[in-house]
Amino acid sequence: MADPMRIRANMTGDKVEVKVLMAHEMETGLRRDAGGNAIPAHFIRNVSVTYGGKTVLSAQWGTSVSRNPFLHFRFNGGKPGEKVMITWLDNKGEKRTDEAVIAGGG
Amino acid sequence: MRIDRVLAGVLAATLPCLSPAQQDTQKEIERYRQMLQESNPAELYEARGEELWKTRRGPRNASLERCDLGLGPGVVKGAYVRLPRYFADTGRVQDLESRLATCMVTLQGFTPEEARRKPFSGTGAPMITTDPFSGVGQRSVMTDLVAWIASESRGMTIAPSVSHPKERLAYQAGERLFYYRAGPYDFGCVTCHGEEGKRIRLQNLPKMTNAKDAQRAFGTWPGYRVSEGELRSMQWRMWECVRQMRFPELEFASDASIALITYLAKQAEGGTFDAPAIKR
Amino acid sequence: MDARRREVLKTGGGVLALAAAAGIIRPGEALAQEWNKAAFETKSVAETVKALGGSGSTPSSAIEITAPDIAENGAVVPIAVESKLPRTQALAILIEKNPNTLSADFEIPAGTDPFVSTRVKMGETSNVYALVIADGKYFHAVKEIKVTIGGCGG
Amino acid sequence: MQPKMIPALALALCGIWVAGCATRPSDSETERAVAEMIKASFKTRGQATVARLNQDDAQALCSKHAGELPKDVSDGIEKAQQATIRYPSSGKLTGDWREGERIAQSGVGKQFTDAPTRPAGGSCYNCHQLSKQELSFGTIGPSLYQFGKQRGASEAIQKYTYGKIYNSQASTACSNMPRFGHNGVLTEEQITHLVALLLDHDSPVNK
Repeated sequence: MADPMRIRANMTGDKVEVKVLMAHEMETGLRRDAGGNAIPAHFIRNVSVTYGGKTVLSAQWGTSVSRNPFLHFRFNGGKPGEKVMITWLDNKGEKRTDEAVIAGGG
Repeated sequence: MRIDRVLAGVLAATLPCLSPAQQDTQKEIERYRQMLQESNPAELYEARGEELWKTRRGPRNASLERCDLGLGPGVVKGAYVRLPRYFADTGRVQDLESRLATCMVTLQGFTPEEARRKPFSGTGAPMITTDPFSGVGQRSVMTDLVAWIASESRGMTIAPSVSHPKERLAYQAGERLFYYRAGPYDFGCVTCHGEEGKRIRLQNLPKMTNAKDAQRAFGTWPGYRVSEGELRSMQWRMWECVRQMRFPELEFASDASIALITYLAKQAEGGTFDAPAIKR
Repeated sequence: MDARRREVLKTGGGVLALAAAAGIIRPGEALAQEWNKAAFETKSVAETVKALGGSGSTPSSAIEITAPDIAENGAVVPIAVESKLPRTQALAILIEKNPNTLSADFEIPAGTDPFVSTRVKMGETSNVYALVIADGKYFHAVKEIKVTIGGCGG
Repeated sequence: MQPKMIPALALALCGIWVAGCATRPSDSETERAVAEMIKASFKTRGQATVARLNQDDAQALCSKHAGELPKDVSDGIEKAQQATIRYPSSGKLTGDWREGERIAQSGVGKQFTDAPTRPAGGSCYNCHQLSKQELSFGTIGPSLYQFGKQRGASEAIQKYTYGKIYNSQASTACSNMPRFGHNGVLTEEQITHLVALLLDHDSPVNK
């Protein structure tokens, strides 16, 4: 099973600042192993972030997003103590959903 | 943008020593390294390692929570910066990785071979996918544990133990090995790490006999290497340097590897530990 | 993941991608699993713009790309894109010389800042494009990022 | 380590290990431990055999005198290494700079992860600046930019350059630079291409 994401969601002013790290190979499909065999592509294709049941970001990715992907964005209207939920889905159908509580900012 | 750069080049040309192109390159590489600091995937490994420490594994279905890393059974906080050290139960000087292998044997019931089978995680670099211990995308329990245990010494002072005669012997042997030149390229550790302010390509090389350099180097391993998309341990660092020195393979947790690490830890004494870091 | 969704994905590629390519739909919550296969297989900036539903794009100084001029390693190149264009709906990162041009495509719903920061792989020195869809129109900014050779035994 | 630092360091260590100075391992004890480690801690893998750890005279002397090379030892090494240089039987010392640039860029060769059949590179950019275009160069060795422009390409210079690449220690005992020809890393022909890269008027090194 896929590993949990590391999510940081913090209020900065009236915005929620979200930083997330995902554990994923992001294998391009273009590399070969030591035996010369192609290593099959394995990568996250979809990411969606929801808050209060509403999508605040959705992304489609190709194979050139770096291994163990990092994503940083901001949205308005979030409140400390509420949850941000993030889901990724890869090309092999593996899926992972994690959530984080929004921390109050200074 | 081109024109700006040319202009900047003309201005920089009035400065001595470094050519403008060199100055720009160094400055931008520094900026790149700064940008990487924003987020370090080592966290993902640390989280797994913390779980694995508590996970019952092996023939004895036991966790590592009673493992003695030198500060008493189960003490993880601050353990990394006091290693390598002499352990009476094994009669050996051990670094973190060889010690974890010991605990996997004594507590979890693995054979010594099993405990050392896959010390490094699968590599993102096709160049070295031939590593027999791992394959692409494979994980290493050892590496994950190392990530977490090292992170539990973050901010602490590097203070390896050097009071036992065997610790001193390891230090002195490590120093000799550091200067040992051999192989088809005549390399030794000292070839790349004996002078101040040098680089391979654009990668800065620490001079290991210079305390500040050694502190920075030792204090930032283990590290997440973006070039390979993997977390790398100090044992791996030794293994990989030795491979590039064109030597035969340095065995994981071998006495030579531990002697070298002991030497480096002692050179870095007094530095602040800040790992797992993120690196090229 | 369950078999039903896998089935949806398998068949979904074509129709949804076509619809998206034609600019008929923009994926919202209901279509969160859509993946525009055609766009991710493009080999040039012009093709990518087309596959994302545009007929071309206009350079804009209201788009800012924050990235290093020189990357020490191509496996991880930090790139942030910010759009100051009103009604920004989507941001995409394109790497001209990669085997496939399109790297990532972000939908920006109302209420979300038109800003994303991520890390991409670059096979070699290349122009990087930030493509922005704002108020239904296509704009871009471009920046060259040099990728350097590193290491010792390579 | 600098030569003068060794006694100072020993004193410093004694200072730290106050109680322990008497029980510090002796040199011979350390030597035995190192010999044991060289034997037990490495294993043959692919082309990188354990035999590679056996030092030749130059390697042994350079390891022993690291940082404090006495003049007689240095002279002895240079004389012995000079005698190893073999110039190409064809008499042609310079080849194609384009090939040379490719060889200079490549850092592969002789690692246990390299295919033994694949020719080794010269790793030149790892340590030297050569052309102006390549920003990613090392600084362990001196910049060789405009090497030929400054020296010309007379036969004497060609011979010197070839010899330097073939066996760097013929002129600088214990140089950090591998003895590419002597140790069989690069072929005669590869070395002539590198000579061309350094000396050819059209080479990017001399632009």
